[in-house]
Amino acid sequence: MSEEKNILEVSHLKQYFTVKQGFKKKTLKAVDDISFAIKPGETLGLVGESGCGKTTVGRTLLRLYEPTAGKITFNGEVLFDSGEEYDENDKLILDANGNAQKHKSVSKNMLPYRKEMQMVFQDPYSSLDPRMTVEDIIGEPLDVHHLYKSKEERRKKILDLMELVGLNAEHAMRYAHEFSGGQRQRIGIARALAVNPKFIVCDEAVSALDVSIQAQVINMFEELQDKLGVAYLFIAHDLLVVQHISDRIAVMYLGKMMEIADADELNNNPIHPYTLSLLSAVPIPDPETARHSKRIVLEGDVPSPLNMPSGCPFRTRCRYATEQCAKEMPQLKDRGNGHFVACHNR
Amino acid sequence: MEKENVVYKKRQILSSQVDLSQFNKKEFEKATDEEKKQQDVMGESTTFFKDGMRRLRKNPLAMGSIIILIALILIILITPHIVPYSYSEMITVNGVRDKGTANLAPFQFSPREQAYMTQTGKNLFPHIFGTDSLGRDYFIRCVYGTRVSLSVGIVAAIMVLIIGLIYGSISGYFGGRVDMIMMRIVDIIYSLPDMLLIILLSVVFKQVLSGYIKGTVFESLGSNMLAMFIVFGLLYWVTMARLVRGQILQIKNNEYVLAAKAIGTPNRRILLRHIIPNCLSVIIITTALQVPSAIFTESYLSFLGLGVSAPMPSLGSLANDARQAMQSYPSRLIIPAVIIVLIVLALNLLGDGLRDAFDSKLN
Amino acid sequence: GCGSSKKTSNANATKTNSDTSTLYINLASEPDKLDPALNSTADGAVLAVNSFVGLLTYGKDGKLKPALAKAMPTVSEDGKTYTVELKESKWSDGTELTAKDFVYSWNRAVNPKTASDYANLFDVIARAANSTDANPVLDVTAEGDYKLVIKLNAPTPYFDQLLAFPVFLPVPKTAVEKANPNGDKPGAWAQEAGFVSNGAYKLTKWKHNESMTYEKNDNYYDAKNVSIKKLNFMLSADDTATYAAYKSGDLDFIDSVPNDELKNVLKSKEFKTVDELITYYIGFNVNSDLFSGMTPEQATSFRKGVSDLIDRKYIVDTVGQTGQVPAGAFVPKGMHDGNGKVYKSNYFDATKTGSSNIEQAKKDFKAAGLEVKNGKDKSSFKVTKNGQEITIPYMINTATKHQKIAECIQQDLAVAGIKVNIDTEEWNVFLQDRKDGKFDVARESWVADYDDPITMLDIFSTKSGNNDVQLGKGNSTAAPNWKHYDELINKIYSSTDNAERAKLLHEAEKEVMATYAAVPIYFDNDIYMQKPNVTGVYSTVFGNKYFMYAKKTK
Amino acid sequence: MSEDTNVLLDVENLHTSFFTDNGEVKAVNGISFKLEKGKTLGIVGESGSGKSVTAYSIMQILAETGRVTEGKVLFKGDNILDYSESEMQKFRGEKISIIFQDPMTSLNPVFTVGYQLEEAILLHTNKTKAEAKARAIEMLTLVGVNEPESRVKQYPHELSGGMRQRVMIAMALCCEPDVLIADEPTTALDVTIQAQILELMQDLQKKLGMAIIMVTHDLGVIASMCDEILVMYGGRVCERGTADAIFYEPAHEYTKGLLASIPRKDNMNEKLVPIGGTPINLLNMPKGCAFCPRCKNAMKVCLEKQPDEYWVGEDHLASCWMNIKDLYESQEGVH
Amino acid sequence: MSKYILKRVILAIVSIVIVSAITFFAMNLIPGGPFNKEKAVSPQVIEELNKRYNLDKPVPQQYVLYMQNILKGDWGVSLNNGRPIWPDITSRFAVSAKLGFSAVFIATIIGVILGSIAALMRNRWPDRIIVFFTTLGTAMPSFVLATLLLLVICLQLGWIPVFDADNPNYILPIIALSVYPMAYITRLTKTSMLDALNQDYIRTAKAKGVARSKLIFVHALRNALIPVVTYLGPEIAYILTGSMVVESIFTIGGLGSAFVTSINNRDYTMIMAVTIFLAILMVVANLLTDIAYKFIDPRIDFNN
Ligand SMILES: Nc1ncnc2c1ncn2[C@@H]1O[C@H](COP(=O)(O)OP(=O)(O)OP(=O)(O)O)[C@@H](O)[C@H]1O
Ligand SMILES: Nc1ncnc2c1ncn2[C@@H]1O[C@H](COP(=O)(O)OP(=O)(O)OP(=O)(O)O)[C@@H](O)[C@H]1O
Ligand SMILES: [Mg+2]
Ligand SMILES: [Mg+2]
Repeated sequence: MSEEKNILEVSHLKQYFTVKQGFKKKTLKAVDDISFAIKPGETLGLVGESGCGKTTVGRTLLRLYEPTAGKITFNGEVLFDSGEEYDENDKLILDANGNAQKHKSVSKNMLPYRKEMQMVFQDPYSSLDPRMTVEDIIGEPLDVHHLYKSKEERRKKILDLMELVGLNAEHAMRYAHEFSGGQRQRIGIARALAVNPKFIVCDEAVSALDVSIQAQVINMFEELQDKLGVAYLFIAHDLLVVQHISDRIAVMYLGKMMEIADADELNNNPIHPYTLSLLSAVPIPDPETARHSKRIVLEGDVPSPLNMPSGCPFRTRCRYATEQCAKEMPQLKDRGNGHFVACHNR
Repeated sequence: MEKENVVYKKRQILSSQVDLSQFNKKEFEKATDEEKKQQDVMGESTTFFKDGMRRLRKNPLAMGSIIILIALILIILITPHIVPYSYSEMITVNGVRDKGTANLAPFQFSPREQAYMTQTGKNLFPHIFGTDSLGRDYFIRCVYGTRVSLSVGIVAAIMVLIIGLIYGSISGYFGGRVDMIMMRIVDIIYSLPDMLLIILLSVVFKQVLSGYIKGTVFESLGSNMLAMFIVFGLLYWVTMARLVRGQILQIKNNEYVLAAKAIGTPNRRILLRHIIPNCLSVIIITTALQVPSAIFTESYLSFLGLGVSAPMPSLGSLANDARQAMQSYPSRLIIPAVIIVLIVLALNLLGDGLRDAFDSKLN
Repeated sequence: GCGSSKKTSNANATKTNSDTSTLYINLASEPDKLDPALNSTADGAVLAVNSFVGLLTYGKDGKLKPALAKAMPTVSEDGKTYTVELKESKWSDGTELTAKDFVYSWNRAVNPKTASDYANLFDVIARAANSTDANPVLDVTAEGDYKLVIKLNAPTPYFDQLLAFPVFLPVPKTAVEKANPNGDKPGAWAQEAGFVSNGAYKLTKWKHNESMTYEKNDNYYDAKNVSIKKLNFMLSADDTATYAAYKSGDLDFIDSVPNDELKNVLKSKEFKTVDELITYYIGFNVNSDLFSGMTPEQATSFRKGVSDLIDRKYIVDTVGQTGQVPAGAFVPKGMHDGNGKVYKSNYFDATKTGSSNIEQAKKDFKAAGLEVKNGKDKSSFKVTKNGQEITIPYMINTATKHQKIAECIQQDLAVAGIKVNIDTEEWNVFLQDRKDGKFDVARESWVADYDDPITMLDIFSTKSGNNDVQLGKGNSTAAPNWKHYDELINKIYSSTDNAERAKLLHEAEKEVMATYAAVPIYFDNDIYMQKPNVTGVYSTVFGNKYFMYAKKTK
Repeated sequence: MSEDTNVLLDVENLHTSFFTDNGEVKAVNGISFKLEKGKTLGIVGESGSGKSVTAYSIMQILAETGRVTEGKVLFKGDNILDYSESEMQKFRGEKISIIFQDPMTSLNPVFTVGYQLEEAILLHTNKTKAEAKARAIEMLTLVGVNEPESRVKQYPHELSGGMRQRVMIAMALCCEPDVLIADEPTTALDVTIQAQILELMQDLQKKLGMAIIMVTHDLGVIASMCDEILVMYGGRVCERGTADAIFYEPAHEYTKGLLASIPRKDNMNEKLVPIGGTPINLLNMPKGCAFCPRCKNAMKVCLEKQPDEYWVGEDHLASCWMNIKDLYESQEGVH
Repeated sequence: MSKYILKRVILAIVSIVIVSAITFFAMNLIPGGPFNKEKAVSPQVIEELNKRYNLDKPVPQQYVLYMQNILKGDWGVSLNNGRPIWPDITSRFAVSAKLGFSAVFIATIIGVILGSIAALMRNRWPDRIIVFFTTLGTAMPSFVLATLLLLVICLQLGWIPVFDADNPNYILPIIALSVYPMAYITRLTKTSMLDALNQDYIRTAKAKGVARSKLIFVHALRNALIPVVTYLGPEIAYILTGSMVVESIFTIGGLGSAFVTSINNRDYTMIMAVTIFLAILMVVANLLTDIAYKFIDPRIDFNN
């Protein structure tokens, strides 16, 4: 990767949940050892099967979930480090007893960083307080971080933000439940933008929007990026949107990172079998093409994160799967041009 | 080429449907931005408070309740200046204490009073609610009783609200070990025999408090009154705390709470701005229900020696005293009971009204 | 008009129940102890006299009569030896009851291990030679099975009365000892239904806090005269409920009526009042700060001034309502003086105190060294102490009656500009504070144990546990010197001449009254209501009701 | 389209308003469409344009303040607006079922996913509990939920957004309704699953002759699925027609704007062209065309008169004055 | 879960020990004593009794002795009437529990139903009537209600005898006990039901074709139950241990009156026993409530 300093670096991030099934407790590896980095002003698209841990990655980055392990560096500062050490082959270094060798762990108070790192939630319905007016929802980050001097300034800022996301000033006194899904998502976006963050996790921020608003919002994101150098982790299902907005795209499958590449590179030269099938399934907004497109159908069992297959999690549905895939999870390897793929066979 | 074709076809289809003579050229001129803007009519913007008040005003029950409460407050403030009797005074006629005035029915005069009126031609002020067994005017006793009970009910309810709310919020929100320990303290307070503690406190307060309150408003109400509030503060907030905590355990799982955390909202603010408003309805109802229970707890505390001191009445103690006279003088029970019901009904309906008015979700 | 007045008189007639073999009664709630030696409550005493019988008992006329004794005891010349011949009688389990049972029962009652509250009533009986403090033995001997000889320390005019007193009732030795092998559960034998007794009734069922059923004891010595087969007690202290039960016909007999209902039942034929030997009074703590800076005489004048202002008639008429007598002395009206006469004393006209007594009060307050200013009109004035308003804290326990009386007194003293703060205390705290002298003024009442003034006057002796007003205790300069009084009381106890003794009693009462530390308010009486179809229940001046000779018709 | 027994659902001039404290919110203002057996109707449109409200009006599950003020909803000829509450109960879920837009709040948090699925099955079939459970598991498998046996025991909050949405879809499909209203069924799904689900719907459609109303923002889905497309704006239909007609010959300014703002493979590195302005205020509908305040080409007539629906091609209707202007100008040229 | 319960049980024991300690010291601190009578008892007698019941030892030592005895299962005897405590408490509890369970049961069922109806018919007349009567129910103290019932039903109408030693009738005390909780539950149910009815999942259920009654009593109710359950926990403990007022008016030998009289009499052993008994009930009730939370709303997590 280039010399430029990354705004966000994530290495060996793990997020495990304990879930109860009857009386048994099980560990659910929602995010399992993923690493990536984002440069200032860059957009990293994150796509993957639903339930593969994208939201969890986003939330763990912001420490809304306390990470199980790994290291998160933001703007050069280590926000969290569980202390495990890895060798140059990204293998966990174990001590004589087979335990992970650890250095001092770090866990910083997040409050000061909340102003820099923001999130737009996947679910516009439940992420807005039903008892607050839009003005107060958007005003909250301003209040919390003391970003205005007078009431008028606060109101002006709020109205500016609302305009920015395409809401009417008259909406300011309404409650979230009075809005349509798309409108609600815009409120959520306005809230995230209020603090002028340097980095935003957009968790399916445009999924619920109609295309024209989606276009507005995407434009808005891009403009902000140009103007303020905001970096995004852009989680979405709509690959066209992701491809449009992202500089690089990461593909996840069952908590693991499968492929990362420049957007164009990934589009033109997808390597991982999962990426291939993903790209082939993109619905094309053109009746003619749609009629002729053929998607790669994935066969086989969809594994559950509770019962992860050994080795590569995708192998159960993979055409190219070999014995090796069952033994060992392939490492993310550079295939040139910053194109990283984790696959033994392609 | 194809495009031309499509356009042509479209025109053909259209022309069969449209009578173009209805239109003139002007109509197809481009509209200015100005004109377009005019079309976009904005709704008026209000504030949360104004909006709520407007809805409240539209609620006849809530407004009725406000009127009743205001009327009650006016009565208890004004009538002591009009009625010539005092709450502790056993009625005297012409300077002589009149035994005949005991147990009079509403608007009845004792024989001696009647004789006095015919003799002097002066009219005595009527005993609107009659008199009690010691020959005291019951109306004025009820007025004072209402003063005491209303203030006890409301102050105690507010105290319980504040303490219970803070305690319950902290416990429910932070959860885990904090909750575990805080709720065990609640268990303990629940299980302690309150009567025993109240007796202990009354003994302690009598010694400690009496020195401090000399010359303050509490003197006429008795050190007991202050002590009583302390008792509320110490013992009676637990139900509220548990209810609030139960609600918060549920509400804190909402995604908007996570969203607030992501913004960097401090815990205190999350509690105040997000969680508590979302359990407001339960809080309002419980607070409104707290008022009657405070009124009755007061009479129970008076009985144990911690309420207002006699002869100052409270509605609870009036009702309590009237219980044994229930068979012969039912009005003595009915009147304070009706006043309590009025207060409670008004507060509850007002609570409901407030909740409806300020609870966006219901509108 | 005519019709409506008839209606009201009908409304007063209550329903009766038709079960003529059972009497349904309410006295009070759950009794604590049914062992006659351990009982210390008035209601317990009623249960005791109906289920146990002693040497003597009271008749319908209120006079003592022989019960297990063949005749009234014979008293020796010096008045110190009593000899009683016993009838043959049986315990309810059929075993013989002999004079030895009395010797056992009395020695047991007086034994500290038994911890009987009334053990001190045996103080008049001489101790035997082998008596020790830890194991007292009374000089009471059984001569054969049916003769009892009792030796007293000094002539005791009221000793016959004691022989009818619950603590002198016999208890069944075998049962008592069986239930109490370790000596730490003296009352265990009589804690549940089914214990052995010798009175008219035996307890057959006891649902705690609900009801008690007594059934006729066929071994009762006078069983042939007992016609009611069963006594059914409702154990409720809630007079609204018991009054309702009475009105609905579920009860035949109640001994309390809600205070506010009294006015309506007074005229009823079913309503009865009985004289009792009870003085309701106000106790001034003679060591109170109220009297700081005063001489004993001034303090007395102050208390007298207060007494002057209390309208006793008003209290009796509006609170008491059942014909209580305003008290102008401490010894209750109708008490006998131990010399065959009724004890009579009066220190002021108790019907005239209150607002008509203002001038006297002013005089007394002035004599107390207080400033007295005239008020707006003749009916009021203002008393101050060193220019400061006087505030009297008045301590009562939580009960409607006491509160009402307190409120009356509050009004009475308001005439003099004296503020009365009513301090309501929980019963047990109240008792303790009163005993410890942690009060200024408190309500008091004293019930005679037996018909002799010494039971009233003894409480003011310095060593008495009931000297709540603290006469002779403490070292306040405003308190009167009390040595002489103690000597007087000792003299009364050892007096051998009943006429002399009566004089000494008057002297003692005068000394008490002169202090105005115990300001009598009224002499109380006892009330009960009884259905018209019930006859033959009678009550003594001590409040004991005898149900065994009751008759009930349809 | 003539009297046709194949018509399952016929919505005529539907008006729905919400009576709020602020006034009447006219969410739907005269929508008509017919839906035939086995066909798919796509509804696209501005967010807030009344798509969901239209669906709720058909199902009669409007919020307390909402009411259908005018129009009919005929199901196989019966006006279901006249149905009693109990008739409606039978109807819902069995004849028409709906997939809600928001899977998080649309599932009851306190019941297991399995319970909620089984409930729907038990309501409308006479299956036993065990059969219902088996059916629920089968449905979950069909919608691509892994380990359905253990998923049925889980609570909604334990599932990812996409899983919840698939549960919703399974719930709507489990009783094999005549009409399926899918209100943005795949927003939370990745494209592979989305494709799988859409295929599933199409299979069922073929098998059962189910008709589908597909409400979505995803024009890609619309393009590949729908026989007819409705474009909505401000509670009205502004254009309707086949996918080809809408995509290749859009005849309403809003539709044109919409198509221009789609990200495509070919405009990857260009800026998207969104429609300017803000959505309209339903409390105060403009007198004329609802879109005109935001329309680049708005004319004087647009301000005054609401355009009628005109045929602009075979199977293609639009209500836009621009078409008339075009005609007028071409005729003027002739005159 | 089982670990959680274990933790709670341990803490419960700690709570009970704390409660017992506070009570023990508090009751020894307040003036008065078990042998305090209006007519003073001679000092010898008091000394004897104090010795018999260990009251002559320092209070902390008394407490330790008391707790040791409890651990041995010895609850001692009443200082007031000498009867053994444990059989007395259990027989009284049997009575109180019979009344209490019935009252809680009735109150909960009726309260929940009325509350749901009120929520559903918001601002229509059934709602208004329910609100009015439940407010009346909360504004009517139990002593007034119980007395009224006694006077009207027993005395005026004569339906039930006021006093019947052999077959006491428990209907009226149950009514008297249940009115207040019923009113409270009604109000709580109504409000939280209103919240629940506005949720999207209700719409989902409706769209499934779920019948209105099931919609309310299954889908909405379960979500609305948290406040009701919260309220019920301690309330059950309280009602099961009786109510002094109702017991004294209806002449019932339950735990409530035992508690009050034991305090009045400073019957130390009885005070302690009833307190510990109540504390156990309370702790158990609250534990059950918390477990019920988890059952009602699986999102609730106590371990975070
Ligand atoms: N709080 C939680 N407790 C237990 N498991 C969880 C929790 N949150 C998420 N999971 C599990 O973690 C996995 C990843 O969930 P996540 O929400 O991150 O997926 P996602 O990629 O965002 O999916 P989608 O695209 O559907 O939103 C899922 O299997 C989910 O069930
Ligand atoms: N309960 C309600 N009260 C008042 N207005 C409402 C209510 N529900 C919906 N609306 C309004 O009705 C209009 C149409 O909403 P609807 O949900 O149908 O939009 P939509 O087309 O589904 O949008 P989206 O694509 O964003 O879901 C919106 O403007 C919304 O504000
Ligand atoms: Mg997600
Ligand atoms: Mg919608």
